[in-house]
Amino acid sequence: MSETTVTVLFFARLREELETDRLTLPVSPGDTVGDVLSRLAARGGRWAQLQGDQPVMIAVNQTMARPGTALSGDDEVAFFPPVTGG
Amino acid sequence: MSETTVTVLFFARLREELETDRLTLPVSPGDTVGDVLSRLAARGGRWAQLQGDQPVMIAVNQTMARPGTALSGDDEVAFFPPVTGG
Amino acid sequence: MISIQTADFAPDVEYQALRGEGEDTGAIVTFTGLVRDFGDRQGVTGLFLEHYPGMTEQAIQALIDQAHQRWQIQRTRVIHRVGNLDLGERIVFVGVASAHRKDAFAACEYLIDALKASVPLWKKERGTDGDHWVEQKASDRQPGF
Amino acid sequence: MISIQTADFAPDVEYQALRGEGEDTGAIVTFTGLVRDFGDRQGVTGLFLEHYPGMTEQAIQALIDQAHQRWQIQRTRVIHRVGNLDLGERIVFVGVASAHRKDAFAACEYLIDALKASVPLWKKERGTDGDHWVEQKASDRQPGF
Repeated sequence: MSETTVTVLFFARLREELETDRLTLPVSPGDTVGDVLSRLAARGGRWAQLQGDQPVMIAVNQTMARPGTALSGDDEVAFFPPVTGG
Repeated sequence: MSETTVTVLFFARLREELETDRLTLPVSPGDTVGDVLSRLAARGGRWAQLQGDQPVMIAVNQTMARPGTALSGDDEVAFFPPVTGG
Repeated sequence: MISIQTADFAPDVEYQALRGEGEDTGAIVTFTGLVRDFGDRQGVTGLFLEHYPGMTEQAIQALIDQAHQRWQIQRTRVIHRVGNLDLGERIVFVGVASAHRKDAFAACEYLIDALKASVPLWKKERGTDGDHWVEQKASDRQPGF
Repeated sequence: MISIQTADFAPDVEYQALRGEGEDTGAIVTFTGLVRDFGDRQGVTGLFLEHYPGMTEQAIQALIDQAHQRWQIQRTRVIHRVGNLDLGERIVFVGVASAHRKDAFAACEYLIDALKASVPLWKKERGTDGDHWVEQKASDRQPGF
């Protein structure tokens, strides 16, 4: 079975604090956005904030999503702070 | 005692239907806008509409007024239909 | 700034005036009213607008004073054209500058609503079936006026 | 029309586009947001704006679709600038054309409110005491987002 991956994007304060705007992560069938968040938060340091007190917004394939959203291969997952445009 | 007069102005539909945009009327001490309206309406014909079913707005010296408003010499009285600008 | 005029006006000139010189303006809301091809009736071909010189400007100034009391606003521009206007022409402009967008929206909508209810201006529709003076809509009336 | 761009825009060009070619437009309401010298803090000297290319445009289009369902509107223009902006510069433009002024006001205010609540755009204030990412205001939040 070939490896399945998702692309993970970070924006704004998260992008700066994690010093990362994009990474690729392997996912298994049944994995949710919450699983990805837990795995990244487990890296510790600044990454812990992905499961911290500050809200983290989630989009999957450019549509707003929740931690329970299931992932498929090649999905584009994005994490970002509450929006402040306008 | 010299004669006291007021200037009476008409606008829009009233101006057109009365074929008058301005006239000068004598007034006596104690006369109100309502007295002027009655006197003009008594001319009959199109003038009767000043006391007819359609609302007539009143301004005295360019401020909105009512039939009970008392008049003084040299006042500027205006009669016009409900406003429709904008 | 209040102007009752026969001439047209330019949105970019009004925008610049509302923007002002300082750097404390965060929001500019503008309303532009245009002559459209239906009103009280279908088949409108143009408008004639009449005003009460002097009182019209004073009545608009009173509305602007009230808006400054009710909302935190910095600058306003009200322009109303009079005379004959063709289809598609600009009739009226209300612009409000504020530090805050909610104040700018509220004051701009208040000014045009109150203008329609209480400022001495009258519209005659020219149309395919003749001319007639527009009747005030119940929705444009204000209590006590 | 939706545009996310670094370049500035011109109010008169946007006005002309909103006006359209027909003669059924009676009201144009526009909102322009500017960089002002205070925000979360005093002493703001400029902004940096970031967006999520693709999703930002989609999210704005979804709001415009909702506005068309809720109100009788004819044309909309939404422009949001990104990158570095100085004090006094235009950040955002929302314009709505309608036959009726109440629909134009309601849809314009809805679009800018919803944009602030739900479209992926982020503002960083550059200031005399350093840079910081702006926090979302409780008043800009929408239930369920």
